[in-house]
Amino acid sequence: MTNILNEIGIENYIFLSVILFCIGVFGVLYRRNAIIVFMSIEIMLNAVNLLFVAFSTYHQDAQGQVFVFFSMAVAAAEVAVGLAILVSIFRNLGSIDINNLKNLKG
Amino acid sequence: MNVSLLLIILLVGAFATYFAGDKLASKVALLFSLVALGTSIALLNAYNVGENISFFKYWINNPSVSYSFTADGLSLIMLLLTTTLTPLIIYSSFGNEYKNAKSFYALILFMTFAMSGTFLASDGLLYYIFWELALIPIYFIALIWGNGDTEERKKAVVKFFIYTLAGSLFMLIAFVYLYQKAGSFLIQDLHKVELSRMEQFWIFWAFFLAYAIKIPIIPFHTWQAKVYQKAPTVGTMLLSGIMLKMGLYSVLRWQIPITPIASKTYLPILIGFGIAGVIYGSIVALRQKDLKKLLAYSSLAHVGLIAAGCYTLNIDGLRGAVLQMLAHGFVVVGLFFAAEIIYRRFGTRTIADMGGIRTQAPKFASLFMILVLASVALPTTFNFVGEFTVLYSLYQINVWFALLGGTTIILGAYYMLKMYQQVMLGETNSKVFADVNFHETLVLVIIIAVIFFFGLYPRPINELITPSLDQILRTLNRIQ
Amino acid sequence: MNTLIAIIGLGILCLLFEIFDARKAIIPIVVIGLLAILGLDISEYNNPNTYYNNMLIVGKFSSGFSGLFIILTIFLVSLSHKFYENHQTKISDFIAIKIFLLAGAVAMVSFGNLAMFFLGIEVLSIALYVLASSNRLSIKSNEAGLKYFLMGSFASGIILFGICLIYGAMGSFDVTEISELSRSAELPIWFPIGIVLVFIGMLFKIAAVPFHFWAPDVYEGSPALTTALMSTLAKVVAVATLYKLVKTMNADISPAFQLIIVIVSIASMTVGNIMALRQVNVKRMLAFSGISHAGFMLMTLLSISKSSGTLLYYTSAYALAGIAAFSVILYVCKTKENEDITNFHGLGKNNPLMAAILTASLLSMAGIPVFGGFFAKLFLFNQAIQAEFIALVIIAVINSIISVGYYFKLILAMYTKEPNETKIPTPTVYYAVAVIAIVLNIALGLFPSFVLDLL
Amino acid sequence: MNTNLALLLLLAPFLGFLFNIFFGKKIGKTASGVVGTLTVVLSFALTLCFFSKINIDQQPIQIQLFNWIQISNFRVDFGFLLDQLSILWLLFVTGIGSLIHLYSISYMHDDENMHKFFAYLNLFIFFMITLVIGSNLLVLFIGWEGVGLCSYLLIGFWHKNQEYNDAAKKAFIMNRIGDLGLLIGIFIIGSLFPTLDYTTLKTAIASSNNLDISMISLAAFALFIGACGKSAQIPLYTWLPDAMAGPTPVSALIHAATMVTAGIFMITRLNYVFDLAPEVQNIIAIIGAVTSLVAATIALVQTDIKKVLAYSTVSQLGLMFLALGFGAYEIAVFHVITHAFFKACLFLGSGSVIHALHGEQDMRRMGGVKKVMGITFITFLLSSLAISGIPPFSGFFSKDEILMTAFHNNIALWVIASLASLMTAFYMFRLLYLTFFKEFRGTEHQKSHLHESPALITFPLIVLAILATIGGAISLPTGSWLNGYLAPLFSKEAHEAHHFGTTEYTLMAVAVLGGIIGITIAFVKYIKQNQVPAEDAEITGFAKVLYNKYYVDEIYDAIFVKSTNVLSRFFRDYVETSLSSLVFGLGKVTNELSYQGKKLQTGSIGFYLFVFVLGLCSIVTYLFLAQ
Repeated sequence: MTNILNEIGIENYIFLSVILFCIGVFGVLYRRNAIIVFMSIEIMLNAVNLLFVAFSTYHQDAQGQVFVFFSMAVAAAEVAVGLAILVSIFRNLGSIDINNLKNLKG
Repeated sequence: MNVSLLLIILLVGAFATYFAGDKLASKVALLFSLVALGTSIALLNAYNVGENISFFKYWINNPSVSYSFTADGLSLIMLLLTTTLTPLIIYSSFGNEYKNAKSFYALILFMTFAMSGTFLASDGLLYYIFWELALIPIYFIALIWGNGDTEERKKAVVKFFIYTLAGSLFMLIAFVYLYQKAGSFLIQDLHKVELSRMEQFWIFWAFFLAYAIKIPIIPFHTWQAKVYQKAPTVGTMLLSGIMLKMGLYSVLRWQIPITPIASKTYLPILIGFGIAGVIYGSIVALRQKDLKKLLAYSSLAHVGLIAAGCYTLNIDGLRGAVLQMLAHGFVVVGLFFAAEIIYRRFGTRTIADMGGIRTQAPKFASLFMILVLASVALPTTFNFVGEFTVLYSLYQINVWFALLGGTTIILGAYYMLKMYQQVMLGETNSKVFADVNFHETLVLVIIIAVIFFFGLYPRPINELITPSLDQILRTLNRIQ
Repeated sequence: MNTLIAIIGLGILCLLFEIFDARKAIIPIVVIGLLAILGLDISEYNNPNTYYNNMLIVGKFSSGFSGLFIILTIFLVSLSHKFYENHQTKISDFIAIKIFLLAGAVAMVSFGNLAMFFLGIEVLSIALYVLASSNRLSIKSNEAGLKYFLMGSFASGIILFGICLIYGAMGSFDVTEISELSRSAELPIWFPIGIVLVFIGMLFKIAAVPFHFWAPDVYEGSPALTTALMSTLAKVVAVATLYKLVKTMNADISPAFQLIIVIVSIASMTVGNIMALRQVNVKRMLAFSGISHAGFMLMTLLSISKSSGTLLYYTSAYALAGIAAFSVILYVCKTKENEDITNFHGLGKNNPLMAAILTASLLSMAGIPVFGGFFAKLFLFNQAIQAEFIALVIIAVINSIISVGYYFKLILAMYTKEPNETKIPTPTVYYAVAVIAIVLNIALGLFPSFVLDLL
Repeated sequence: MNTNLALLLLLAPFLGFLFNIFFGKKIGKTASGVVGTLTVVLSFALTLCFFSKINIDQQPIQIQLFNWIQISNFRVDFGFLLDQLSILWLLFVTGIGSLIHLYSISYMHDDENMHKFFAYLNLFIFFMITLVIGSNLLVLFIGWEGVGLCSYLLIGFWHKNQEYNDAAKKAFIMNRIGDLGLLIGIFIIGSLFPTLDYTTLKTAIASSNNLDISMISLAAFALFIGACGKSAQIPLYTWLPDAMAGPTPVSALIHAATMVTAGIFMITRLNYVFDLAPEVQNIIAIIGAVTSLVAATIALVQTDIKKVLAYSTVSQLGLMFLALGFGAYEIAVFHVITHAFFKACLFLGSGSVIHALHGEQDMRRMGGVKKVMGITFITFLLSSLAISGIPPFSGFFSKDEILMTAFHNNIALWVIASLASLMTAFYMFRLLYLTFFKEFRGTEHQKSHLHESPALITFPLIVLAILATIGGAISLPTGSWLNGYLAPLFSKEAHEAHHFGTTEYTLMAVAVLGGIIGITIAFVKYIKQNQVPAEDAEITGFAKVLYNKYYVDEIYDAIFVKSTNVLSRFFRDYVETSLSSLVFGLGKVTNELSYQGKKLQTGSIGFYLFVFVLGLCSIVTYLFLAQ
């Protein structure tokens, strides 16, 4: 495949994923529901994955795509743990609004 | 035989005391301190016959630090002061009951160990380490066995610790900086290193902060009175008798020779500080309600004069300062012990609650009187020798310094006699005051004997210290 | 390499023990195993090597730090026996997690490839999330877990993004290649950004200001043992990794970058110390003190070429003191519901030895002579002055004066207050760990060269 | 040989002191008194040996014991110098000393601490001897401070009474002010010609040709201040009258005969220094004259018998300083000796009266005791005549010499001095009349117990009275033994100058006339018109001012003592506290910061992440701007 990057240009991929990443960041910053915050983090990670793939084609080099698998696996593990924590919180508090989690401060 | 032996003895002594248990602790401590005294006399002897008693061993290669202890006349005399006072101080505490005595006496010995190390170390970092180590035991002694309301005591002691630590940390920076310049912490290399005026000034003030707080020179003295008051008398004796000499010793050993230009430039200011201390301390002492606080301020005044002597940078000043250090060490210990004796009987340190003791305890009255006279530097007492020499050196700088510094003999007489009058004289006190017992008499008599002997015959000390002081002055004047 | 494999093997072994229902044996076996692994690590110290085309670079640096990690883990594992008394069923899991965490740590300091680095971080972090919230029924622990998890994964996202940009600029994950390239060619703008992002992510892991907010809350909320682990092992690992990262990928640090390091380190010291002054919860106080220490450790980055020995020395002194302190805290607060200073009242009377040990470790953290902490600070200052950062050193000194304030608050509480209940029996293991740790710390002080010249 | 004798001479009183301190209580009052006395007598005997020796061969005896203090450019030895001057001084110090010891045995017999009293007296003699025979200024300084200490101990001997203690303290501190001056003088001399030794100093001055006169004058002045302190001259005289709080023998020995003359001794010792500083000598002369007048005026109206004597002492010392000011050292010495005789006698006499009246000291409560106390009265009369300068009593010769010198140098000062001596005659006889003549004005109880004092008291009186009468013989205007004896000490030729012409005789006549006038006025006032001084309340006008000693004490108190105490209180309450709060302040500030900082730690994840991102962005942007 004569790569499409030549037409579109790597920069646009970068911009796209940066935008996605920022969306994720803002999601984390502004949403109060823990699940949605998770999802926002996922968006961040996936934005990065996208960029990885882009770069790997840009460099004609497979490492990037391999790395994506690593990161996806890791993300999955993280989410698993995170959800576990969330469940136990829900058991204790009956809600998953992170605004309720302000007992530790000062 | 070399000086490290003494340190080892003291350290071992500290542990032995701790494991001896509360019953035996005091005796063991006394034993070890006496052994230490013997050792230091033996060391003096070895030094006089020209044996090499210094000790050197590499420790850390980078930055290069070494266990380097050298003893010249100056260190030895300070060492003797320390090891002579320690047994006296320990023995003087026999009258009191301390809870958890084993730690108490162990700490005392440990502090002696640290202070001796400070006097002996000839490697900058080693010296600094001992300097800091000496702080910890006195902190705990004052904190745990001190007297008065706990909260107040805590405040005073913590302030003391942080304040002194703050000072000495700047000294540490100075040392590290010097290390960069000299590539070694050894004092002889530090003496060689050539510093620009600017560097000298910075280093000088860094040192000065540490020493001015420790000595203390006004206006850095605010920790002193309260700590002296709150600490147990043993702690106060250690502080005033030995520890503040560490600062003065360090001025002679480290500060002046390393930063000659700076010390020469600031000479008048520093002497001014010292003399201001003399006058200020004496005047404040006039109106103290607490006996120990009064003595604290008197000692502030005296060390002010000593500091002034150190900074005159002439042989008389240095010699007088050292003599005065020793004299003050003994006298102040004696005076604080007298205060303690009264406390044991009356359970108070408030001057107003005393008076009329002389009729009940003539022996004590006489001993106390002699101490008072010594501290106002009556001729034939050791203090006179020191004070005369220092004042003479001040006169060589400027007659006004001598005049202002000389006010100490007027003001000193004023507050000391006033104190004696209020504490001892007057109508017989309603409370019973048993005269001094054997232990107490022995301690005081020993101190008084020392004071008079060297007051009449200071020559051996002169001969011991003069060469090393000359050496210091030579290093000082290496750059003209 | 073998170290890493062995560790993982040990971890799996732990899980197997669960199956064969031999929980009693776990801890001794693990400790012995770790000791063996320590020996293995030492053997690796002298024959540096690289594995799996530069995935792992085993050398003095990595094996030196791995040794420290292993020692710390030994302590922590031996403490866990008593700690998890009341839920024995979980014990093998907890131990196993710790072992895997150690594996992650070792991977982090011996990475030769950003992939390895990333995996290492994640293994470590995920293990920590689990441990932080391991006390399921306590809402505090849950909150700590969630906070740590959210912010941690956020930081991982940042790191990942950074790695990605670096990759984009260099077309490779291999650190050696990257550093060569970074010197030679003129670089696309996103390479420095990538570096900075990774750097910031690591700053979060070592809890440096302004990325430190999680630390106090998480430390306070997590079970005490986990806090011990975080404040000793985790912090040390993160610092070491950051150091290696900067050293390998960014050897010639630009002045601007230096300035950032200086500012962050000053900010961390100052904020950490000042905030610690008014804390009543000991774990929280130590969290802040940890922040300030992170600031100190950052100073090593300023003379990066020759300060690895200093860093190892500082970290080991700090971590050993921390272990000693925490073993006392664990003992004192075993029966209490919180770790407030009031629980320490009169410890000096109840249990002089423990009080003395805690005092010693605090003095070491405050940097009082003969304890390791003093020499650590000394060497740090020495190098900083060598690199002519005198102002920074002066601020550092002022900070260590402030730090004395809160360290001594605890000491005062132990010695001047009256005990508020009768003394509780001490499990010997706490004694053992505390004593050994503090003795090591003092030994460190007496023979600094031993550790200092390792790297 | 000489060394051992000299040491024995010096140490005998010291041993007496030690013995009395340690065993005095055990061996009982009389015994301790005897021991104390014997030691002094021993010293006196030894002094006599030395005196005879030095009369034969004019050789002064130098004794070096050991090196004491080491100073960079000179060293101070512990040494003694027994020359004409010191031996002369020793003679009357130990002589009168032993008499007064003897007297005290009986006088102090009712005091439970008698052994202490003798210990202190011995110690005083010891220090006085040190002061006198020291071979250099620093050994002199030992004695100088030592006698000060003893006077402190003895003034405050009845230490239960805080007023006495105050008096003692005052004496010590005022002396210390002088001592500082002396010390400064020592410094200057020590640094100018690096030595403090009298003989070497003398040669050094004689030999060196370029002397820094200004510095020497400064030194002389400083030394003079020292002398002022010890010898109670303006402005440092106020301690002496208060010193009368001590037992009467003490007043006789220390505050009349011996210690207060130390200043004159020192100046005479260093005459070669003072000769170089004429302007300082003028100051000395003026101060001396003024002191003598002021003290005399105060003495006019005092009613406490010992106070009168105290002020007369101050006034007489003033006359001596007047002589010193004119460089007539031997005349000053002469007056010192005669004064020692009659003043000691007067004090002891008053003591014997007080003793008889059980401690009554107010002349208004006395009178008419001459009937019962014959011996006391006779001796008292003789000494009074002596002090009033009536020929042929000793006082006449010495005082007349002084007046003559004054006349030859400075008429104004001569007038002042003559006035002073006229007043002296008046108040002495006022004292005499009020005490011994007319009817007894005290209580009946006292009257019933009136008695002549025992022999132990009267014997010294008699001896001293005789000396006071004939003492003038040692330096008659026609051919003075004293001047010849002292000649070796003085560089320039002694004042034999004024050969006797009409002026001299008129002067003598005037002086005698003045004395007689004074006596007559007193006679008219207190015998003829039978007046008795008014009670304190009724005293008015200038008399009140005089009675209150020109309010000098009050003024000093206001200026120096009060201000120091105010300053001290200010320092203690404000400076100290503010300084320490300054240090604490730093801690407080950081604490406050921490308190505020805690608010930042809100616990909200959102906020944390927000700061995180903020930091991230700022760092990135900064790096961009930097590049």
